[in-house]
Amino acid sequence: MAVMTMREAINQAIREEMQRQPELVLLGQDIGAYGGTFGVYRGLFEEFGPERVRDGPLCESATVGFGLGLAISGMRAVVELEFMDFVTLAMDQIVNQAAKMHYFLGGQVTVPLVIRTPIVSRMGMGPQHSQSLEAWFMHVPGLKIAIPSNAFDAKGLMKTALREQNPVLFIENVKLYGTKTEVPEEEYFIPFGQARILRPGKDVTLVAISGTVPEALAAAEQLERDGISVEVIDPRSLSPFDTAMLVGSLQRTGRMVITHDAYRTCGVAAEISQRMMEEAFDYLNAPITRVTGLDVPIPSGHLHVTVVPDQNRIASAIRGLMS
Amino acid sequence: MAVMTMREAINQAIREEMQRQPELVLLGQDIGAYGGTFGVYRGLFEEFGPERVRDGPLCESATVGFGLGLAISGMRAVVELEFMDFVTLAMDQIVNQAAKMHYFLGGQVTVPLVIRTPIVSRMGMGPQHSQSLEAWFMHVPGLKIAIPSNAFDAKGLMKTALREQNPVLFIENVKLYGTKTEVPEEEYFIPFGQARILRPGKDVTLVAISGTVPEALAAAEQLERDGISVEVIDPRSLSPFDTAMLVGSLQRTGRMVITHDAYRTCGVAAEISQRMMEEAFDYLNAPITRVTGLDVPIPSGHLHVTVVPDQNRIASAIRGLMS
Amino acid sequence: MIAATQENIGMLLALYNRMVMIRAFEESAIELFAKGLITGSTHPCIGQEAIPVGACSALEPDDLVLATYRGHGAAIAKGADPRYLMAELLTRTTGCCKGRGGSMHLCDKEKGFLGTNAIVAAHIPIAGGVALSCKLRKTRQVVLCFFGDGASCEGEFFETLNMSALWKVPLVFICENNGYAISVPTSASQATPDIADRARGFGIPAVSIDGNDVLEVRARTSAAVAHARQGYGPFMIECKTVRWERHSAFSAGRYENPEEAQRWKKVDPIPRFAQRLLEMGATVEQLNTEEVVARAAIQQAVEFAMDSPLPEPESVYEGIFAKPGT
Amino acid sequence: MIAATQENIGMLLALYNRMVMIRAFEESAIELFAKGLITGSTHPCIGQEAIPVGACSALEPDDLVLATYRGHGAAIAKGADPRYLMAELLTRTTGCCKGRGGSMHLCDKEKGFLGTNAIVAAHIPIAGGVALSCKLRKTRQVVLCFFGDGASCEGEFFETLNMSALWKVPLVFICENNGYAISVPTSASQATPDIADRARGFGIPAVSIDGNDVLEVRARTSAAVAHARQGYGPFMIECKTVRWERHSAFSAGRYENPEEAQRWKKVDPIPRFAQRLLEMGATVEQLNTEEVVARAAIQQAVEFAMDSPLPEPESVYEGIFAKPGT
Ligand SMILES: Cc1ncc(C[n+]2csc(CCOP(=O)(O)OP(=O)(O)O)c2C)c(N)n1
Ligand SMILES: Cc1ncc(C[n+]2csc(CCOP(=O)(O)OP(=O)(O)O)c2C)c(N)n1
Ligand SMILES: [Mg+2]
Ligand SMILES: [Mg+2]
Repeated sequence: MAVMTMREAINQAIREEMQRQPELVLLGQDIGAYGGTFGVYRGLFEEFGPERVRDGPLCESATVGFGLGLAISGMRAVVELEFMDFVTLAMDQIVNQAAKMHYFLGGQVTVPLVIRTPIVSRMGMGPQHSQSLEAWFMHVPGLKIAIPSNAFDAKGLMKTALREQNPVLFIENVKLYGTKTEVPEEEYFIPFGQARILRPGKDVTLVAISGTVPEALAAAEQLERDGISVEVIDPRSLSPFDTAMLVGSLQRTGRMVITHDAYRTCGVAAEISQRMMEEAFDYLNAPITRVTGLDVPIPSGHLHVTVVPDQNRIASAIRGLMS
Repeated sequence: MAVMTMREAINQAIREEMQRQPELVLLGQDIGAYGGTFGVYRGLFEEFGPERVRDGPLCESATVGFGLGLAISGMRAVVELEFMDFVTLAMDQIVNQAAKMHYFLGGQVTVPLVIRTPIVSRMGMGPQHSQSLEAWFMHVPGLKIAIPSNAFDAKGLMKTALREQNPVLFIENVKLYGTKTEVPEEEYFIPFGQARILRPGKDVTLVAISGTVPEALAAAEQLERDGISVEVIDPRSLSPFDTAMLVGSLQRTGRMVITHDAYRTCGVAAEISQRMMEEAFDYLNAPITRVTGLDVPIPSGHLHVTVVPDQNRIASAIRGLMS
Repeated sequence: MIAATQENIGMLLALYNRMVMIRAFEESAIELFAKGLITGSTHPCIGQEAIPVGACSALEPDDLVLATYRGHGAAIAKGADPRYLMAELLTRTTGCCKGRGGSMHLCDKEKGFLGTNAIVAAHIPIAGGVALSCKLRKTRQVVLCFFGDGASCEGEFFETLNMSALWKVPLVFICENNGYAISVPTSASQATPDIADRARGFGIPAVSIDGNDVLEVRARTSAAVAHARQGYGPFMIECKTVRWERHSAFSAGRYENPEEAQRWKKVDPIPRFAQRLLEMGATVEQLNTEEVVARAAIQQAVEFAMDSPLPEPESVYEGIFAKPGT
Repeated sequence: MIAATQENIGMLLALYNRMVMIRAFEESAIELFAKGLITGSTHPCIGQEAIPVGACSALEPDDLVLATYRGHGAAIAKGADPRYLMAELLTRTTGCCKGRGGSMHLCDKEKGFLGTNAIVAAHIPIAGGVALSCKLRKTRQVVLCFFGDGASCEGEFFETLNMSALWKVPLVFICENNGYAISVPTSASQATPDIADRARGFGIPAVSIDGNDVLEVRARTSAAVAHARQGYGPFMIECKTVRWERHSAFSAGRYENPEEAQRWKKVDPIPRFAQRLLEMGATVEQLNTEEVVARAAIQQAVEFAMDSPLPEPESVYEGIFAKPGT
């Protein structure tokens, strides 16, 4: 087993598949010698050259459109959008085209397209460079969504994404790029739709997404010292979504807290909670609680730390539930 | 009191404010002599001329951008997007610019901008012309959202929107344009954030949004014959949202069903339900149920009727809850 | 100039056949819509038939085409079977897109027709990507992308002009400038008369031509396709034409300018081409035969569609995702 | 040509002062970022000072300006107080945007500086709308919109070219073509050398000029502003320049081309303008005085910012919506 960062793990998954699939092409801005805005592509340009690692002009919509065109005509593409906030510039191509094209063309084309984008929620880069917009896409049928929180999951999910015949949105939190886990030498795939228990526990289920996972684990540790046993689950993919594992955990613990960096209202936590209500109402010992990004434009500078959940906010929500 | 259609009511509200506010300008496509894709602007071009009723080229993003530019520099603008599906082409201007500009410019500008767009969920116009995407916007701080279901509300809410100093998304379902209610002769305003009980009841609270309202009312009537008393509430605006009225109703009935045309997953129903759980958990006699658009791309043709909720689907969900 | 040889006359009669077929297809679509058999909308290209027929006739069979909702003509011109197209308009299970797409989403991958799209201009970058794919796979295929004057104001069009010129992809832009978006005339959507100028700003060669002359469209497209196939990158052809009908069978149509319509009917591309054919030595009987054959094919297409089943409600969850290994 | 009169020298020295002030502001920003006092990012415009200073000097005080995240220079050139700008970079409560916007969102409405934006090209249609507002309100104001070569590939730029030409709004597009987006050189983002060509495709007059010559920028902008103010519609000026620094103080900067940088340092607009001033009769003392005064102002700005409080966590819910009646 090698120990590597999530950045390296994603890079490795893409490199392996670039070697295996000559039809795989990367599109984006600053993905050439620069290696991607956050360095995820380091070395790929050198290894695969400018035909396949295609640095291009600034035009998110056409970049996704070109990727889609490649995907429906015998190639496979990965498009990088530099910050998740910039999905706003390519929504039609993602939502009305990529997600629906297999459907509305009656299955005549498949769409092996991966759109990668980083969430930059924890760096103080301001209202237009800090958003977590995954709920928008979970709302849209026809997309698959991976949202890993560590190197091991990221590699296995990216490998799966790169063998998919359907469009995948692959969401990475920049804060996690530098975090390390063990990653097997041998090839492995993590299917979409399987959540993962990162830490077993029996008093409360804590569902954590993307950038909140380290905070959730820290909160769980904090609470263990107080005798509260927290089960931390990372859904890992949002579409398809592993409702069953969460229901199973909730049936054991009777309590659930859901945490994400995204805005609170109409965020993914509301959806998860509603599914629990639908499937495990009788097991609920307390209302499901969410600990989320605040419903405010995200300020530049240090103030952003007030906006996203930290371990203390999570821990105190759980304490609130237990009392 | 005059009786008029929702189309006429919106038209009247805009006409009154065009007469009152010389700085008010309309932007969009086909809004001139054509009167708007669905005829909401009939007569306005003739009355106010091409300077103020500005028919323009097909470019949703720049159209909203121009509207925003007008709004921050001493004018007020209403931008029409022809189908709600086309918000995908203007997401950055709506979400990253209009919603946040007052904030990120430290309050130096205000944004008296109304973006009007129709939902066309019930006409079989296919996957790219049938979507209800209001949840995306409810997720975004900085926007106000009105979503009326009848002529009376539509006029009062539009009047409010046209006096706002903040960006308003005004969502209209095409199916409702021809429906009639009484509308007072004298001027009136309906504030955002106030839901409305369309029909009082005591057994179950039925929250219905936009195009589902007529179906909800029909379901309530159906159920009354079976001795089930349904309280139908229309939130009328999504941001701000009248959580309190819904909580109050739920406390009386102990049961809630929420219905909308939008996709189920991560739709507005999940958010409403979660708020009820947070504020009225102890009053829930049964899990809150949602009756929504199915999680599928919306097919062209007659099959769309399978996708959106109808009175029978709503009624049977309620019967399910009562048993 | 095309010499009036016997083979050439045969080929030209085939173009005439296609133009009539498209006209008949659209007339049937309007009729079926009026009868309530088409739910949603439908956008006829009556009056514009010379463009898809002329342009597609300049292609090899494996070349690729993408078009708009007003693309019934392009689908037929590229060789798609009108039966499956008509069945799609009527959203029948036998439709080319299984009755899910409807009038605005037609596709025949086998014939190289990669689909029409209901979002104005959204297919343009997709066509760019398809062209890039051809280039990277060295298939020598060329991609034709049809779009309207309205579409030429959308940002994605320009983004694609830039990217396709930069990457020298084999893409031919065919602008069907029919003078109107829905109700907005080009005079209210652009400051300059020629959309071709926009392409030139990116270093893309471009011409503005009479789009109602099928042979002109064919000749110009041939040259553009040769340019693209030889690796010189994109080319744009702006075809000036007119839309006779309302924007869609659904639209109210109050924007119509009856005088203008009359003026343009005089340049109807079909009788105009018939006249030309007669001058080149074709006979009236030959033209009549093509007309009868083409109209019969559409009549059959309508019957085929009407006889086909509508999808069952339970099928609504089908076809969203491709199965693994497809 | 500007005559070397005493008033003119005085005016030109004021331009020199502004250029030095911008340089000093950006040097301080880089330093403060390195010290961890700026959270997020900051995008210096060192080497490009001639453009905002030359262009804004052609405006009336009530003319309006919009710019990008690399717009500290534009803010200063339009007259914004560097103290409130620097406080904004440090996200202090005294910042021009109350410390919410940070380095990428500066604004001084009083001075006609209507804000910088962190989404590339998004401010361009907004500037178009502001220009339309000026036209409709008949204020005779002109709007200047700064943007980069990278932005010139975004669809919104073209949509705005089209709409502004169509509606003849008083908008001057100032493209700061510094040869790079973040790491992507213009050779990898456009097929043609001149971005000005794109504007011409819409019927907008456009010139490409040396953006490191402050007097050239000033003269060309004056002409463009006169054109716009007289009601002839938009104008575009492409200013060729270079970015010395990394894209942002945050970026890794591995894309830097040291040779190119050295070559361009030779055309540093500040010493170049100093030389010109001396030729026109300014004295070394005069230049030194301006330099000292400008740098002192920035030193004060830094101190002011550092002495200002950071916003309290509780304030995070403030400022989202305008109150009624504002
Ligand atoms: C992005 C988008 N905006 C608006 C529409 C509504 N719409 C459908 S067709 C059309 C007119 C397009 O005009 P043009 O490109 O000239 O094509 P034509 O219909 O004339 O062939 C419009 C505005 C749409 N489908 N997509
Ligand atoms: C829509 C969008 N895409 C990408 C980015 C990331 N980004 C920030 S600055 C920049 C480069 C822009 O280049 P250019 O327009 O030439 O301006 P310059 O920075 O050179 O002044 C990029 C890609 C962004 N902020 N917004
Ligand atoms: Mg047209
Ligand atoms: Mg640049």
